[in-house]
Amino acid sequence: MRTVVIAGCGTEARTVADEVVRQGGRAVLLCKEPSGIADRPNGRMEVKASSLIAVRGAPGRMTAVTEDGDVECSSVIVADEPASVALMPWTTPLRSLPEGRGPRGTVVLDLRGGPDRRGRAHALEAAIEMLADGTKVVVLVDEVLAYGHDELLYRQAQQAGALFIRPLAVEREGQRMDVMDSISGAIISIFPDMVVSETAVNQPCTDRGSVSMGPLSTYRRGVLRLRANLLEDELRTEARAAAAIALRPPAEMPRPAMVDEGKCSACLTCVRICPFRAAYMNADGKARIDGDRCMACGKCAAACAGKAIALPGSTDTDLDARIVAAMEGE
Amino acid sequence: MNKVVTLICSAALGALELAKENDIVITDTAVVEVPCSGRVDEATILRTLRQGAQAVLVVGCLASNCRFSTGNFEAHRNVDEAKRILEEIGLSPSRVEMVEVSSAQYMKLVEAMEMMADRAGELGPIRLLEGDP
Amino acid sequence: MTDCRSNLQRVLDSGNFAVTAEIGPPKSASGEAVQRRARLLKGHADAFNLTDNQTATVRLSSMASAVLCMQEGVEPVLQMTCRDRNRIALQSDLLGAASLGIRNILCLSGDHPRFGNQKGAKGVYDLDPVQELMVFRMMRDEGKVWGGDTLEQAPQVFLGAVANPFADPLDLRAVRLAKKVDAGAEFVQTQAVFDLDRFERFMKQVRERHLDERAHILAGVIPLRSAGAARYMRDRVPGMSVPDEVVDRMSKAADQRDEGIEICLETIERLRSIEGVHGIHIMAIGWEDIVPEIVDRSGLSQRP
Amino acid sequence: MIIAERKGLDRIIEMLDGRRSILVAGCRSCVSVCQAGGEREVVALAEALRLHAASKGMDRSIDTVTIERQCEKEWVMEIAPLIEGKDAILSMACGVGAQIMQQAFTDVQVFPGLNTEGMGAPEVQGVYEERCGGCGDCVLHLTGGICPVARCSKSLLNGPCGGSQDGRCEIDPEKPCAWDMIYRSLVRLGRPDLLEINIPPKDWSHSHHGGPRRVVRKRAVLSEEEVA
Repeated sequence: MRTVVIAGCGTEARTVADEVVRQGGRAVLLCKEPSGIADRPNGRMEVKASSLIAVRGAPGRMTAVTEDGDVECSSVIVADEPASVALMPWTTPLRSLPEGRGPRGTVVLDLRGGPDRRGRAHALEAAIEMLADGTKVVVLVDEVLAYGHDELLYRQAQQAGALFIRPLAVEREGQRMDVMDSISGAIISIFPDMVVSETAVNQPCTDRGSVSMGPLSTYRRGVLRLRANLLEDELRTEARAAAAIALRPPAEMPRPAMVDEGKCSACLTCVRICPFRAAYMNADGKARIDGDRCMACGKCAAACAGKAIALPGSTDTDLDARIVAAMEGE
Repeated sequence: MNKVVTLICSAALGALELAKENDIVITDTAVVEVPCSGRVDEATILRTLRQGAQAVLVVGCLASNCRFSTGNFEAHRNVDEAKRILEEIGLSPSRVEMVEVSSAQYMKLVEAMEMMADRAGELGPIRLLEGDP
Repeated sequence: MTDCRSNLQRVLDSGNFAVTAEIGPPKSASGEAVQRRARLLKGHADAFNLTDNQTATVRLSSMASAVLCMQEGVEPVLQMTCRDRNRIALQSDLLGAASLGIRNILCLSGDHPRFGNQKGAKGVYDLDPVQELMVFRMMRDEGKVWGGDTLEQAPQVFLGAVANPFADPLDLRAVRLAKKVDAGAEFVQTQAVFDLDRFERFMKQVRERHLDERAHILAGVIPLRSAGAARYMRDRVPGMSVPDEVVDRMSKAADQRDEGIEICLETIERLRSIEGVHGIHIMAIGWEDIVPEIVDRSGLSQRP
Repeated sequence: MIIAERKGLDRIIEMLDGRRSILVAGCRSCVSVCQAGGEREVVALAEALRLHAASKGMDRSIDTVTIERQCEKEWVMEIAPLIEGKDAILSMACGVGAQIMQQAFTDVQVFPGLNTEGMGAPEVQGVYEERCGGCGDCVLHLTGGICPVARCSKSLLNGPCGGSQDGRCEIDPEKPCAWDMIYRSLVRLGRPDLLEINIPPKDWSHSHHGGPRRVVRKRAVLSEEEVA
């Protein structure tokens, strides 16, 4: 029987925990205030009053590191409220922006560092509606990445009176927000009644996981993510899908890329380009590839400035041999 | 001896199987599988030409749904680099090309292979020192 | 000591509204063109700038042109950029200029070699214009070269600087002018004024720092010959601010040349009313023969 | 780090004209990081040269090596056995490495494969920008941590000049105006007063203008006895 660790206390976590049990797995629910959740009599569901710190290992043989001890499991589902460590603690997540009826007074829409195109369009449409209601709207942007439909939105928002600022720095003092405009260097003080921001950084994975890496997927193989505040029926289907994927037997493991530390110049290229965040710098400042995350695509082997990374089975010599053989073959 | 080498990523290989199922015969092009098109760097392309290939085709997945999400961008940059190098040493950059297919677009792949075969025919072999025909 | 002040200094210090203009030395070994223009413009301005390899393009040197002007009885303003000479050459050329009777010296950084016909040249930039003023003032007031060696005779010069109120960041422009005045600038010629609102904002900051009491500020003007010239200046000349209204007026005008002069005269009229502006500097490089008409029609032809 | 850029291959081929046996020597230090002369570049260049030689029917052998740090005699001497029989060494290190290589192997001509562009840092991966002018008398404390010598096209110490517009340098809209950045940085650091002081003429004798520099770190210099 496979064990799935589920992090979170909300209805999402409990729904997916039940689903895991229903589909024949064993669920370990990590939840700080386990009020009202009884352990299942047949021991198939256990509740631990602690929270998830880290995950190790590859699908099928993972370890969920929690505040009080490790839990061996075959996969992990993260179902707690998305860690919306917002820029300002009291910001309102973009998703829950009130439709049209913003507060009277001033709203700051902080779109720096994300959201993705969809989120940006949603924010601008809300801004236009709020402006129509007489709310004053200030939009903070990194750069105006707009083309086609979005461009119209930006112009509409501007014509409706939104003030766009590309801030160099934003400081907060109590109710006052000082924004230094990057063009003129002037400091603009705003007293917002609401600050709306979206911390969903431009993830290649859509909310429902990456289209190529499978639904509910995250960067970490074997770790799935269930979105928060879903509607009733949406939650049921997502929970069912999450449990099914979590309980599926793990695919065979690709052989990860290997780093020759003697050749590594610590130039960080591999760390930057790895789509799976598998490359990182170890304590002695040399690159290392995390075997659990590496999907063996070989990008780092090609890009490494010092040719320090080799992908077993696809090294330069392997490729040469295959090329020569293929050319002489057919 | 095959005139064209096709370095094809494992996902796009499906398109090749589909072509074979539709009994399309692929002539005088050698197919080499790589884990992802992003694995192909400029040196590999140049070495392939030096092994006697007259043209090299790199096949990657469609831009948005590469199984490894950004492999084909790396491949594009490396193919462009190889083309620049060929130009600088006086050889025709059109000997190297990249194409993106989904595993369903077998016709697009076959056409690309035929195009490269034509180019190989036109450009002829690179006058090679060892075993130059 | 004879009154060794320059005519420009005399005009400015006596509170008159000064007029200076510019003569662009030719790309030629013959000084004839400079002398012809000097004869043409004599009496129409208090002093004439001789540009120093403008836009980093090789031309007859500013020093030689200055001497040629003096031979025609016309007072020059010698321009000395930091681009082409290190501090040894700058100080030695100052002594040379003073020995030849040149009094007005304009310190400026000089256009970067990339703009001119010597793009591969190594710009010197040993000093920057503020430092150039510090060095020249020390030579005049303390009779010493930079570093302390004494001169037998100190050069008697009237030191000038340039200012561009239309470059960014705006708040830094008055600060930088203050630095130049602290370093010894006695007169200042600004970039050409088309955007009067921005110029007035600049002058407000200048007055707040009382710079207009410590240095004479001459506002620059350029008569536009055509709408094309206006567009070129707006779009291609860095640090130049030409409002769209000016470009529109020029393109709609029946006779663009007259409209250009008209705009120039209106600008001069407004500039004369701005507190702290002690004169105008007419930059009509390549159209020098229009200067007399502009000076006359703006009522400034009676030079003191 | 030191930033460098590979010369055009046509230039390299021209330089190596007539040479039969070439060693391409890379460096694992700065030029690896700025993707100019690391092992990947060395391998790609060697392949390009071999392909070129093959296409021209030239009888030429090209070997490769990548040295830990080409500006260190001991590391360079490690490859002495590879120099045997070579009539050219193409150094893919910065100008320093190429010179140490020539100093170590005086009878084989060393050719520079890279153009060194100064001391700088990546703006983003693949884009390297000059940051330090090596003037030997640092003024960063006066300019909010932005070097006017290296990053202002006219190295003004009392900038900006009249050509700065929208934070851009007059000579190239791609280049930010150093003094515009200095102004912002000093405002952010709460030191706009530094913009008001006149920085006097700089003593350039500490820079290259005072002659090639020689830094002596006394604590590290071994005495005769120790070396003998």
